[in-house]
Amino acid sequence: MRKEPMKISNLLKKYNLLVLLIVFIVIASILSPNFLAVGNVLNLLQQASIPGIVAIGMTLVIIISGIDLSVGSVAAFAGMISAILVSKNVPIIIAVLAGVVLGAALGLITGILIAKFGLPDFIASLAMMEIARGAALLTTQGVPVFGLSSDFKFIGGGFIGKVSVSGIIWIILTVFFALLLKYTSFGRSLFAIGGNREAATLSGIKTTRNYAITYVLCAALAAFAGVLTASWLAAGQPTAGDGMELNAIAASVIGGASLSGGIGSMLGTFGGVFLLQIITNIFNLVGLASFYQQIAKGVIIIAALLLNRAIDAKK
Amino acid sequence: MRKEPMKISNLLKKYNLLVLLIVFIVIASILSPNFLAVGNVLNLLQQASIPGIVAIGMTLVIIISGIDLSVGSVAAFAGMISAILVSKNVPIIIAVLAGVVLGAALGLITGILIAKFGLPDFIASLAMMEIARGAALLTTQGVPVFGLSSDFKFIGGGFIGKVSVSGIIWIILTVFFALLLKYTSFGRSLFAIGGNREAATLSGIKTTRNYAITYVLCAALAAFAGVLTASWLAAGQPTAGDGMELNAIAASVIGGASLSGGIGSMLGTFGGVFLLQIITNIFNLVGLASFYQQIAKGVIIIAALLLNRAIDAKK
Amino acid sequence: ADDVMADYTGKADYKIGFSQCTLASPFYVTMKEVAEDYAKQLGVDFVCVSANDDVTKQNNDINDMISSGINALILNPINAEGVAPAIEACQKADIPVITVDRNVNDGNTAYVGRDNEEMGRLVGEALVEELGGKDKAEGKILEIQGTAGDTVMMARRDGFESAIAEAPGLEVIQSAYCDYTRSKAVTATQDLLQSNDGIVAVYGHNDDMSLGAAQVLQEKGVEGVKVTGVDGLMEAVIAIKDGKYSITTMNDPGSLLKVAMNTTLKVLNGEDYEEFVDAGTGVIDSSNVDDYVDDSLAFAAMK
Amino acid sequence: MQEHDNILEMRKIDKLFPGVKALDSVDFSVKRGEVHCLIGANGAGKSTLMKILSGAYVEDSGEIIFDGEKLKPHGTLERKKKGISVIYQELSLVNELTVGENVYINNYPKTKFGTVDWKEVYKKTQEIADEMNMQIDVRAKVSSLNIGQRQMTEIMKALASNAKLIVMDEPSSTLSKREFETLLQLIKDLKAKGITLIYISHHLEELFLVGDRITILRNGKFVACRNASEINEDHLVEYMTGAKVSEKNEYTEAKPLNDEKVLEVKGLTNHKVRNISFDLHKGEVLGLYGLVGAGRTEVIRSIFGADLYEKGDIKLHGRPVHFKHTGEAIANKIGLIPENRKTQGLVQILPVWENMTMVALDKCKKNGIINYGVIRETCELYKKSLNVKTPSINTVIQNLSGGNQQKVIIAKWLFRDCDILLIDEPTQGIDVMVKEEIYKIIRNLADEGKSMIVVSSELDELLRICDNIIVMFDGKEVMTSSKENFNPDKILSVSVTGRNES
Ligand SMILES: Nc1ncnc2c1ncn2[C@@H]1O[C@H](COP(=O)(O)OP(=O)(O)OP(=O)(O)O)[C@@H](O)[C@H]1O
Ligand SMILES: Nc1ncnc2c1ncn2[C@@H]1O[C@H](COP(=O)(O)OP(=O)(O)OP(=O)(O)O)[C@@H](O)[C@H]1O
Ligand SMILES: O[C@@H]1[C@@H](O)[C@H](O)OC[C@H]1O
Ligand SMILES: [Mg+2]
Ligand SMILES: [Mg+2]
Repeated sequence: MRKEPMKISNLLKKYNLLVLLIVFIVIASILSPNFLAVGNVLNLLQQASIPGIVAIGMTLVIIISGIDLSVGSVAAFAGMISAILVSKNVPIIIAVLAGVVLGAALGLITGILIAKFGLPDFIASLAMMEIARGAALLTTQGVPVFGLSSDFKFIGGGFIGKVSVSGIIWIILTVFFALLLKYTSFGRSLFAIGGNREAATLSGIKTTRNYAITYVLCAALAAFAGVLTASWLAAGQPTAGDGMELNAIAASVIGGASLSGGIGSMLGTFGGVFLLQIITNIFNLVGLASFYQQIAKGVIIIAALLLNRAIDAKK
Repeated sequence: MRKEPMKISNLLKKYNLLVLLIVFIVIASILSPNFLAVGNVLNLLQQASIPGIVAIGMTLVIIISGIDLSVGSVAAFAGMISAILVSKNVPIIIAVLAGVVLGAALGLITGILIAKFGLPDFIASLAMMEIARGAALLTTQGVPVFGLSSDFKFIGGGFIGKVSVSGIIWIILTVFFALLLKYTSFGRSLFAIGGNREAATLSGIKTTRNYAITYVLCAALAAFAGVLTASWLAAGQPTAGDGMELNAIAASVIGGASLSGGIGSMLGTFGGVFLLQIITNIFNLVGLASFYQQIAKGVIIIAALLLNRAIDAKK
Repeated sequence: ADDVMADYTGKADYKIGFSQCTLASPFYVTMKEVAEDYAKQLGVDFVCVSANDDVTKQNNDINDMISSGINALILNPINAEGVAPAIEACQKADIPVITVDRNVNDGNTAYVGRDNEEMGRLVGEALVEELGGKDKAEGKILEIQGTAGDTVMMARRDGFESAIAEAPGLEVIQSAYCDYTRSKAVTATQDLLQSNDGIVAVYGHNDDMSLGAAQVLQEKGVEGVKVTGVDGLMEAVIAIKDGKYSITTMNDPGSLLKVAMNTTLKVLNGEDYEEFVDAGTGVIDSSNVDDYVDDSLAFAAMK
Repeated sequence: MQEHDNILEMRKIDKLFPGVKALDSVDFSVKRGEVHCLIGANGAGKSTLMKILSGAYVEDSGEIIFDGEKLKPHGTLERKKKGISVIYQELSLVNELTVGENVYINNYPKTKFGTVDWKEVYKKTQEIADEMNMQIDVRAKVSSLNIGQRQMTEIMKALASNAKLIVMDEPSSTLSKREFETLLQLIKDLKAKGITLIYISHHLEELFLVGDRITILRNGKFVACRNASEINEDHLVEYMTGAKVSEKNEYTEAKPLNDEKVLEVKGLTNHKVRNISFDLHKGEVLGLYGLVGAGRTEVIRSIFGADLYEKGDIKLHGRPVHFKHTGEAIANKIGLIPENRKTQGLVQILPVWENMTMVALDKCKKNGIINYGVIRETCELYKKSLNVKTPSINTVIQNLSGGNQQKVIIAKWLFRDCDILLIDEPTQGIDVMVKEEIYKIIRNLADEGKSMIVVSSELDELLRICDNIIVMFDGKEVMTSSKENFNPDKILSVSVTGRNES
């Protein structure tokens, strides 16, 4: 009687991705003996961390059945602001916060335009993408900011032992948001909003507010990722983050999120980000030429989703 | 009793965009006396024609409640193939057809993945975007194809009198697809599929087939636009068409299409494309610096949609 | 090269348009900024539009600028043929086109640029020396590539590889295309270090990417790898001074634009002008780095 | 001879869904020209059988003979062409398209160039409408129609495709009495045209008005087929449940109302209703009756804070309130069970437990975070006490039958423990047995001192459970009647005419 099919079905869902991941890892380690080297795995963790943090926010947005195309340029803008502040010797913590708060503010604007004024997610965030990119370039007329203090490098480019700090941050944020989704009313409300916004409203959920907050979270996480990028590269790059949004959306969907809303998980997204990163990594390891990389990436994304469906159908 | 509320409401819908367009044209001509010069208007028609042709296909896809991110790279790939064939002295008509057929074939793959295998539109077309871009670059290892015969220039870069051939083609295609949507069973079925796919299936409409055909049409139009680009520039450019998809989606939505499907019009999209083109044109005419252009473009898109809603609410 | 650098003094009352291929790199941004300042100084009307690496947009931009009544166009084309229609339109409108940085195949009045193959070769030769000369040098060199199909990339690659070919002990490993951007170079370097032993040097098609590679090497605690690049980016020059970077070649974008403006005004005024100006280059390494350090600049200035 | 009399024979039909045997060797036959009723409890398999008939689902085994011809398992289009037309429970119209267009969807009259002949589309639609005496604007978008008009559109669609057999799956569940009368007339007209009909409904009394024969399904199995004239409601219920009906449910006794006013509404006016005033007492069940469109939903939505209102004073326990958001109403122990289960009441893709706890998640917390142990206990409790039929509380709610979905919604608000419940159409599409259970729940709540406003288009239901009934017409309150004076005929006529002359 005390069966818990919910948990089992969750496991199965995760298991799809797990199958995929294992298939990939096996192929990768056959193709390149270096793949499973500790150094490379830590490498992967570090590389995946920044897109991973963006994907956390994107998953939240996808759960409420939204989409946010502005993450890449918000990241760039926030990274620029932090870098400029650091270069002006503002205390690092304040510089970092300033970037994140700026991102949150932009997210609030996008969120309000969508949740309150009813603009389509796609277009409102597309417009914000243009605005934030223009603003990022404008801060320094397009010139990167470099020569940042080495203290600033710690969060984005530092290591604790051999493990990258940003990788650790990514894991912590994943766990945090997984718990938030599972154990708080706010978290549960996102699934209700994404599943049926009207029903959620009639259940007393502050849908407009929570919808906007989700955009704030997404943009703040993107901004934080942008700050980490600036820290990692020891330079603020106004053109950073191009194409980040598509990567984050793909990772969420590969991780099981549904673009029609109401479905998505942090663990799945974590796996999705890893999977995408493995693809590039393994191509680089085996020395596949660039053009083939793009083709292969497309093919693999399709294959992954088809495999996913095939496994689903088996159940 | 013989009231015709449908037609009136249609007029009103068009009228929204008309209001917007008029507002823009007035502002533009105040800002720059050159704006309404015949030369500039013809210029605009020519500039808008290629994104306009892409937007026609995108509107079809949006009507069935899909989305196609691959148009830009399909355009580039098709353009490359046509250019290569022209450079090898293949007859022009065959070279053009080859590009379009190639595009159609890619569209068929995307369409089948979505309609038959149920992959999400966003991700399937994203994967195709990667594949087609990689393929476009691969054809010549990324090097543009130059030195095309001047005959080839006619369709994309030629003029009849002072009017650009591609502009004329755009207008013809717009009218053709407007009629297709209004007067054929296939056209009507797209609205049914986008509005309520289940109802459409239950009414005996071949939803899977028509869904896939729509992707074929969209990709073929994108490919044709890519061929026109190659013709216009007298060169195949493997990196052409970057960002084309977002522009086309924005134009469709500004033109009244709904990303949730079932709504969209060729005339609206025509206006939407024009509006977006005017924005860049007028900025260039008045010499607004590049970074501000992006910001202003974002702000204007938002303003346009808000204005649109405000007019709607008034009704 | 002194007169190349001299500021133009002729009177001017013109509107000059500058169509820049992109602003996505400090190199291009510096071109724009120098041009704007210099135009102000000269009192000419000046507009710069970026095509964001989109050939279609570049053509449209130029057509729009023609509509807005420019007298001359300075053009940094995305590639040699892609702007042919716009150049034709300029010719019809009697607007002289002065290409800068990159050239077009046809239809321009003058070209102000540099020899990118030479830059690559200079780096290659200097690197071979650093590694002990043609006969002794051995090991793998990681070549971090710019943008696919780009003429600048190909020239820098060919020049460099022709110099390296002289030293039989050296082997070049090419990275995936990193589009001249640092973050992509970092990831590529990380991955390539995993699968390759015996790397003795890195050559990037620009300094921005090489700096990214240098950072990875430092993080991984790999020592003794020579890092080289192209552009004379000040960040790289300072790194040379600090002993973290080995070689770069100059590619001062500011001087390019000043010369291009000068040439443009000469054309407009009907004065004599050179149809091809090579703005020159030169190696910076630890031996001469002190002459070039100036952190008020983004790029080392030609001396 | 006998054989040829049957226009349709379905033999030994099996259909298995993951975990559910929806149809188990079902036999079903329909005579040419009759109106054949198909009944059974929620989840008995009625809709599934009809979807197999239309080709929307493919049977696992069994055969279908229509008009003397054995049908191959093929798609909806071919069956339509053969003359089978199904009007689904969830109507399948495209909202953004016009009536005419929906009628001729995929079947357009064409010009000689092969293009859609729009003039003809509307002309022919109008002809059908006129022939059937339907008042409908053939050029109106479906999204602007009410439920009755939508149903008419579906019927026209069937007629346009020259249907020989039309299936109506619960056409009456969302119709008001008056709209039902229209439907009844339509069915007679259709029958007169020689069209065979299959009619599904949970309103047993209707079956005797429309039907010639009745087939009963239970748990996916065929139970019986009887002439309507030879059978009564009690028999039907017996067939449906498999048990003898204990006793006919009686109206509850009128009882004096508690003096305590929990809710006072004065002059409520919004976009739809004008000047509505009433008091709700502790332990009272107040009914709102009227035609569909009278504005009843708008009254309770405004009270609940789901819609804005322009004017009016609302007092809760004597204290003025004006809720701007549903959350405020809920915080004040008011709940609302909306009229549309699917689109308003539930989040279809979420599991039973999540829907059940959606308004009272705070009660499932320990130390500020959600405790899944509490959730499980609570949900199991309600599952048992309300007799919710679901494999597990983790089952996704869209897999439950309508009646069980409705019980989950009720559980959701019971768990919230509201003082005042606003209930909109509590038994739409729900079988007779579950209906009784729901009535019992409502009466028990009233006995516990909870107050309720019940909106319903079924007068019988209000007469049974309410202490007072307000009749609305066109946004206005036209009559109030208390239990001791309930007069069904009077209420009905007032609701139709809007005049209360006495
Ligand atoms: N698509 C489906 N997937 C899984 N189970 C289904 C599906 N459709 C129906 N069922 C199940 O099959 C059984 C029969 O359902 P059906 O809809 O035919 O019942 P019904 O008699 O029409 O009930 P109601 O009176 O509530 O409409 C139910 O248990 C239902 O949950
Ligand atoms: N979602 C909808 N789409 C189209 N028409 C609708 C919709 N909801 C309600 N209507 C129609 O609008 C009118 C007003 O219905 P409304 O629900 O406001 O009134 P009501 O008195 O509460 O009726 P009900 O008996 O349904 O509770 C009705 O004709 C109804 O059919
Ligand atoms: O620095 C690079 C520059 O030298 C070259 O011309 O193009 C790409 C730039 O980023
Ligand atoms: Mg049913
Ligand atoms: Mg209602």
